[in-house]
Amino acid sequence: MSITDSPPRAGTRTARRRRSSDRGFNRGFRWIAVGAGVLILVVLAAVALFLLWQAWPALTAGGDELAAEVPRFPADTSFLGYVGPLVFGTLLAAVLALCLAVPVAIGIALFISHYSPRRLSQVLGYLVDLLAAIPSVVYGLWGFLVLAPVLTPFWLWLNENLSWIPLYGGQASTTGRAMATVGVVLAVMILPIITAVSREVFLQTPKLHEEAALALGATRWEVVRTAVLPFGRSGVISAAMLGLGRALGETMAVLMIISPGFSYSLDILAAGQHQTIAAYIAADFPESTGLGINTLIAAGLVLFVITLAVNMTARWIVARRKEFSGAN
Amino acid sequence: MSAATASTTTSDATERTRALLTTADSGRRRTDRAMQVLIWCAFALAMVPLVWLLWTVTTEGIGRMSIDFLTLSTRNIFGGDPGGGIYHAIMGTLIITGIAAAISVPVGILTAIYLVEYGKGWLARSVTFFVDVMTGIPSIVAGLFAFSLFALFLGPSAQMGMMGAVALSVLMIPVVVRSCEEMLKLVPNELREASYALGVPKWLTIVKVVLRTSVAGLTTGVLLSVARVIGETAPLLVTVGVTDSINFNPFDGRMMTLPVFSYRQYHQGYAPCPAGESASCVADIAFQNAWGAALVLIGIVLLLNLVGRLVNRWFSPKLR
Amino acid sequence: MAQRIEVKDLNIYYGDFLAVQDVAMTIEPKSVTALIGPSGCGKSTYLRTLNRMHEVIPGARVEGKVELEGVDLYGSDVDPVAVRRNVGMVFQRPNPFPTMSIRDNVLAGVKLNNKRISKPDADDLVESSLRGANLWNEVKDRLERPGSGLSGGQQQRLCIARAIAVKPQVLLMDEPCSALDPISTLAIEDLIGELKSEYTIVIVTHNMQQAARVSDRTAFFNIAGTGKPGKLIEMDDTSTIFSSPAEKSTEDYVSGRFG
Amino acid sequence: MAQRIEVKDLNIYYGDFLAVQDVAMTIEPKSVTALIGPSGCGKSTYLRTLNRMHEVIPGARVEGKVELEGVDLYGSDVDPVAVRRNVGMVFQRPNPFPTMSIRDNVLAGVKLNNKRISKPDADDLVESSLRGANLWNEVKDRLERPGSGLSGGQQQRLCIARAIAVKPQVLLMDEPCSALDPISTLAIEDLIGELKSEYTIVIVTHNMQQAARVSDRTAFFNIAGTGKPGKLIEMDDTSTIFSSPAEKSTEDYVSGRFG
Amino acid sequence: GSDPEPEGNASDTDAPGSSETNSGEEMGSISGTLSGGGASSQEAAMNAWRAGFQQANPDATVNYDPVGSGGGRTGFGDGSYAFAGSDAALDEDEIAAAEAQCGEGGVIEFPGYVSPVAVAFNLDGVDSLNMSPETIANVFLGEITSWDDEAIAADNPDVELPGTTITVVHRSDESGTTENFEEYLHTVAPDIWTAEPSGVWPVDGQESAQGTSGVVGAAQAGQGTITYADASQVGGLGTVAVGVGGEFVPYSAEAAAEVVAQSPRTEGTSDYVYTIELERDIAGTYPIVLVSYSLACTSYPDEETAELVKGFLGYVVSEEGQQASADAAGAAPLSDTIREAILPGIESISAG
Ligand SMILES: Nc1ncnc2c1ncn2[C@@H]1O[C@H](COP(=O)(O)OP(=O)(O)OP(=O)(O)O)[C@@H](O)[C@H]1O
Ligand SMILES: Nc1ncnc2c1ncn2[C@@H]1O[C@H](COP(=O)(O)OP(=O)(O)OP(=O)(O)O)[C@@H](O)[C@H]1O
Ligand SMILES: [Mg+2]
Ligand SMILES: [Mg+2]
Repeated sequence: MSITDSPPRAGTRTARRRRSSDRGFNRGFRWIAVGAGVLILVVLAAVALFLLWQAWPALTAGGDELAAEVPRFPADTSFLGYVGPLVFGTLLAAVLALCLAVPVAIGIALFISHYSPRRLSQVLGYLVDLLAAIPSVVYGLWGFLVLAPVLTPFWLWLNENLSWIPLYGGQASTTGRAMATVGVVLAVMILPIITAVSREVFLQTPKLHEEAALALGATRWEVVRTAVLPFGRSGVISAAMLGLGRALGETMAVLMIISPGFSYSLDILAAGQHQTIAAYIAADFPESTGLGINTLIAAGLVLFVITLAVNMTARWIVARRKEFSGAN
Repeated sequence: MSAATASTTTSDATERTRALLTTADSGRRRTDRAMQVLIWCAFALAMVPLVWLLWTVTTEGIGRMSIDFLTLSTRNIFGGDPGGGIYHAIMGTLIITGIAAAISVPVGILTAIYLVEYGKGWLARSVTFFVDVMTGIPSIVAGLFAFSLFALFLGPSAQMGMMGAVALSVLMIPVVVRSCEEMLKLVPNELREASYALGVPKWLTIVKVVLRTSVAGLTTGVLLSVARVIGETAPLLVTVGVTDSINFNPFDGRMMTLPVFSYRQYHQGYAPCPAGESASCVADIAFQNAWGAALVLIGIVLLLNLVGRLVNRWFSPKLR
Repeated sequence: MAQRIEVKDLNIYYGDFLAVQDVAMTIEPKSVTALIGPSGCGKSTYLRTLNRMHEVIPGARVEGKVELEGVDLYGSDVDPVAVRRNVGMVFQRPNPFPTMSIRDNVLAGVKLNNKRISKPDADDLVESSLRGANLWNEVKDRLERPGSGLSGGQQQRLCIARAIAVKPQVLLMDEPCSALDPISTLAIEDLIGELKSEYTIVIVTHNMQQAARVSDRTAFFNIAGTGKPGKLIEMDDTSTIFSSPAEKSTEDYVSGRFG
Repeated sequence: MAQRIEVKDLNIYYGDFLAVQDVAMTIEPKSVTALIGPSGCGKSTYLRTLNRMHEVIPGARVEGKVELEGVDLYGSDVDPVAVRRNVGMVFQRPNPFPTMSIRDNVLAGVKLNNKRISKPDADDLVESSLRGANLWNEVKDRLERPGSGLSGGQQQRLCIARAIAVKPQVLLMDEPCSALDPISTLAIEDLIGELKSEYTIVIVTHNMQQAARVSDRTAFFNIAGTGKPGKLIEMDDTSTIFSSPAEKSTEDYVSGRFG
Repeated sequence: GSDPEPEGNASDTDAPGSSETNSGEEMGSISGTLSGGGASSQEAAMNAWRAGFQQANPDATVNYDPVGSGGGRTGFGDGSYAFAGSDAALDEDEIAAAEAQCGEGGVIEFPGYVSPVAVAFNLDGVDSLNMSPETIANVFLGEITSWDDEAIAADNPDVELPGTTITVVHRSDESGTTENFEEYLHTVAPDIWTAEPSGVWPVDGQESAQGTSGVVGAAQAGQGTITYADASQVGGLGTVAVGVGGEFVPYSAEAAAEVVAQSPRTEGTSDYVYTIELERDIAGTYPIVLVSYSLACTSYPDEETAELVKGFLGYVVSEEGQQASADAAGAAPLSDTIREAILPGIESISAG
């Protein structure tokens, strides 16, 4: 036989023998894997450097110079005063989308993991995953041509009857091309990501904990509340962060739907109030030259920093209650 | 075995027990029901946009479907001419996404392997963290980055499929890493230990046991990531440009992709038809083309998912 | 609080698979009943039918009757949620809720029924339950720490405290000591000895010595082979089972000749 | 093929936690050595140091010597992969590779190592290993079926066949029967009896009866409490351990007074 | 590398609507790939030109990236585009940069694409309105907020105007169309429209949308909306007849061509740079036009590119090419006078 066919005492020698080629492969494979990880860091560093390098002229130029060279740059302000409304708009869009999507996504995830009949749930999970595969241009087209007109009467109604709520104030758009519509479309876009991750997390809830709750006399919803949701908490937060990342960076759909403006207004039904950084870059990049491009990329850098901050916050939130996490 | 129910059991005790066991707390029952309904509603609610969107795309796009539409390019097609097709865009999408996948999938899976099988300490922590950060890079920034990167070496006039693929890779890698990491974590440690105990080195264990066992999950992850980038528009406009001719070479010249095609067609808007609507001049042909391309794109993604399902079935652990 | 359980003609299925066949037994109040038998003979399965936890598993179902003080638990008007509140359960692996503090773990079951329990009441309940589970002295200074920070034995006693906090009539335990070290095991066995003055206790164990030490009556289950249903071979006073059982297989099993 | 193992001054750590302290023992070739002791005393941990599986766990390390026929397994020039090929292991829960057929499972040690083996050689190896594991007759007609379709006992024997197919010198088994029904358990115990004519076998078991039935020598481990290290209390011929052990704690344990 | 393949599209050539090209035999010999980019306003016309040119020269491929005028000028300046389209004429700095790139021969610049910009609105039952320049400025400023405002009613005695609120929809992206429209308003109503034209809409808080299709779509979606857009794109929207020289002129390609023909050439530019100063008040002409320029060099490093640019731009300004863009994009054809003035520049393109 071709395997270790060794006389009695030779086995020890086998144990001793260094199989250098094996070890070489082992180490080689390890370094390839490490290399892939490092490559990611390098790429990210390169992206960050690229942003910084391209943004530098805009960051160092004075407000007057920028106002003279960059068409949309308002007079008498600094770079921060200029990106402020954009940051506000970006966050507003992302928060709106998140507020709409997270509860629904948790609902769907629970539905698939704990409520729907087993057979059905796979098919349903697949269907929701499909939403993730629809290109953002299509979302843009649909949001602009189909959804906005349908939502308009509803927005007008909200504006008319609930305008005392800060969000619904202002002069509602008659074409539906307002932040509220963007929020809805973004919510639909990030729904599948959040759902997919949450679903997996909920499915991982240890049977032990669910049964513990059941044995205490909990109804199905109470099982979900006492065992499933707390266990999935950090997973749902990461899922939401993934969704948030997508919402923050979404370009085409926002670009095609929103009617932009640069203000700190909360009136999400009004036109011409908000703009997100990503859409802004895409909108103005074609006509920009020189310092204008630098300014746009500086805005991109700000978005990058926001993403970084959001992720750090999420990690912090998860870590803060680490000792109560389901991983123990 | 014990005797039958002792006659000492008073019917009183029975009644008390019955009362205990049959009085459902109506408030809690109601909450339970309400939550059930709510969760069903959440699901139904999510189905609305999905079905609506698919319906819109299908009804608007189905009219353009024909052999010509799928096998011709729009070269020399202009105005309200209803001829031509999207073959060039289909090929561009397949080639560019294919290259992006060829770059991202190995890097992503290797990184996931690193994180799950080797990773510890600050390097692993920072890779995890920055992968999260990467998921938030706006696609246009990825495009600009790839453009500048190539411009450093090839000058600013370079536009080619490869650049677009690099831009898409920047967007795709984090998705691959994230999903594959989860999938690899699901492989039971038992199997790794079983393999080690047979005297199999770690790398072979990873390749032949861990990867092999999680193939199904990995396919899902890869498909998710492909779906994430196949619909990108903004970075491709910057890096790959547009063309209406067929180009199979990702290292030279522009290429068209379906999302870009769709976007550009939408942008062209109505065509003036001087002699009124006729067979050779359709005023809203550009919109029809845009929806048609979107439908084909969704079809491609569906097809990929279907293939993925088959791969899953083929490779998934067999239980009987 | 303890109550008698009467099981009649019970067949237990997983889908089409008959896991346990034709069990009939009476479980006396204020006593400890031990279920022993080789692995796979259906002890856990049977135990879980006593508080309708069995039906939680998809496809699982039972035929026959389980009567608590004459009320059939599987009667159509009986609410499984109420059954589980009255028949508590402790599992093989300690399973405190990892996201809750020790205090909240104890109160978990109570809060389901009575959300508005006053703070002093809650404090009293936490103390009495933890005392009942012999854990009070060890944790009284760290009630707000996560329950998962305790040792295995402490976690298991926390689970017992959680179970008795809802004041059940019956307490089911499925190999409660199998994951514990000997010191914790002794602590739990002592606890069982104390609890039986108030509760009807049913305990599954693999450990013959444990069965001999803690139980008043013992039921021996056996199985003819994989795929065959488990059966109740005999049930008697513990001393009888361990000294002079009626069946040959029981004798073989308790004397360690197989299993 | 059997070989002697000599363990000297072995301390086993998980990170900073000393799990097993100061073990010294000699394991004789062509015999069955049983490790018994309460849960958590470090039996599995110790067993896994005998084929360097311990170090697979992040942060885990050992101090001391484990000598296989005089060669220290932890010597700097020794390749852990080669050690594991010479010291096979069978786990508590049967773990055949779910993606492989029965035949491929048996050949896993060969195939996963990218070794080339001719078809007739492979067929021979599969047959001899499965015969060795007492499984050949049951599966010879369905070698291409997935291994996970077998019953628990069959799966465990498949794992044993897989382990002996790489022709190790020593076979370690960590509670190989604890997940099995009594009939499968008997089959595996018979198998162990046969295998000992060719291999050095070390088996961890919770089941005193099993230890008494299958082993030639028995080592008793104990632990003073959670967080304390486990220790080897005594080791002797099985009959001595079960009839007249030197230590009081051993006697208490084997007679079922605790654990 | 290989060029984009012209084959595989043989059947396209006889697709209906594109088969009437029959350029001279001498043109059929041009081959190679030519890449340009710039103003997206030219995209539809460019498609027609490229198609016409490629049909005449089956071995040639022309690409045009609709990246926007800014991108086009930048690309032309740094040499990524052999030719470019721009909605605004090059300023002095850009001329200098382009000249440095092109070499001694200098730059060619001419208005290859002229298109009327319609003021379009969506008002049930109304498909044409008259508006004076001042009214237009006030409407777009948001000063006039209702469709039955006196200022509108005064010019439209025969039309029944509803009291719908006016919703202005402007371009959200920076664009040549916007700049042109602003320029028009600033010229004809300087007291009302005081903002300097810049390509960026100066009024805050109004509805807007991206691109021409965007504004048209948005205008169609709402009631009482008004916008400005390339006239060929306004679809079913109503349009405004603009007050000029005391009369109201509806948009038409001819009226737009007229204003270009009658406006003077900018003075002081080099020979091959033909830019115009639009006169916005010539009676009988349609004053709101988008003049989009084509940019090229007089000399290129290699023969092939030179031949391609020369051939392609020659086709663009030819009568046939202008007719093609008129058909496909509703463009106003160049007058013969202007063509005469431009052709020498194109003829002079050479390699070296
Ligand atoms: N969820 C399940 N689905 C299907 N069959 C099951 C399930 N759980 C247990 N079984 C089967 O039911 C039978 C009895 O299992 P059970 O767990 O009750 O045995 P047990 O006596 O508790 O064994 P152990 O001592 O190992 O805990 C076994 O044949 C087992 O395979
Ligand atoms: N991966 C690990 N990391 C840290 N500590 C561990 C790990 N595995 C086991 N331990 C600890 O080491 C000690 C010995 O554990 P081990 O599993 O060896 O006990 P055992 O005797 O095999 O118990 P059992 O009979 O339950 O299998 C225990 O205190 C355990 O908590
Ligand atoms: Mg059990
Ligand atoms: Mg163990």
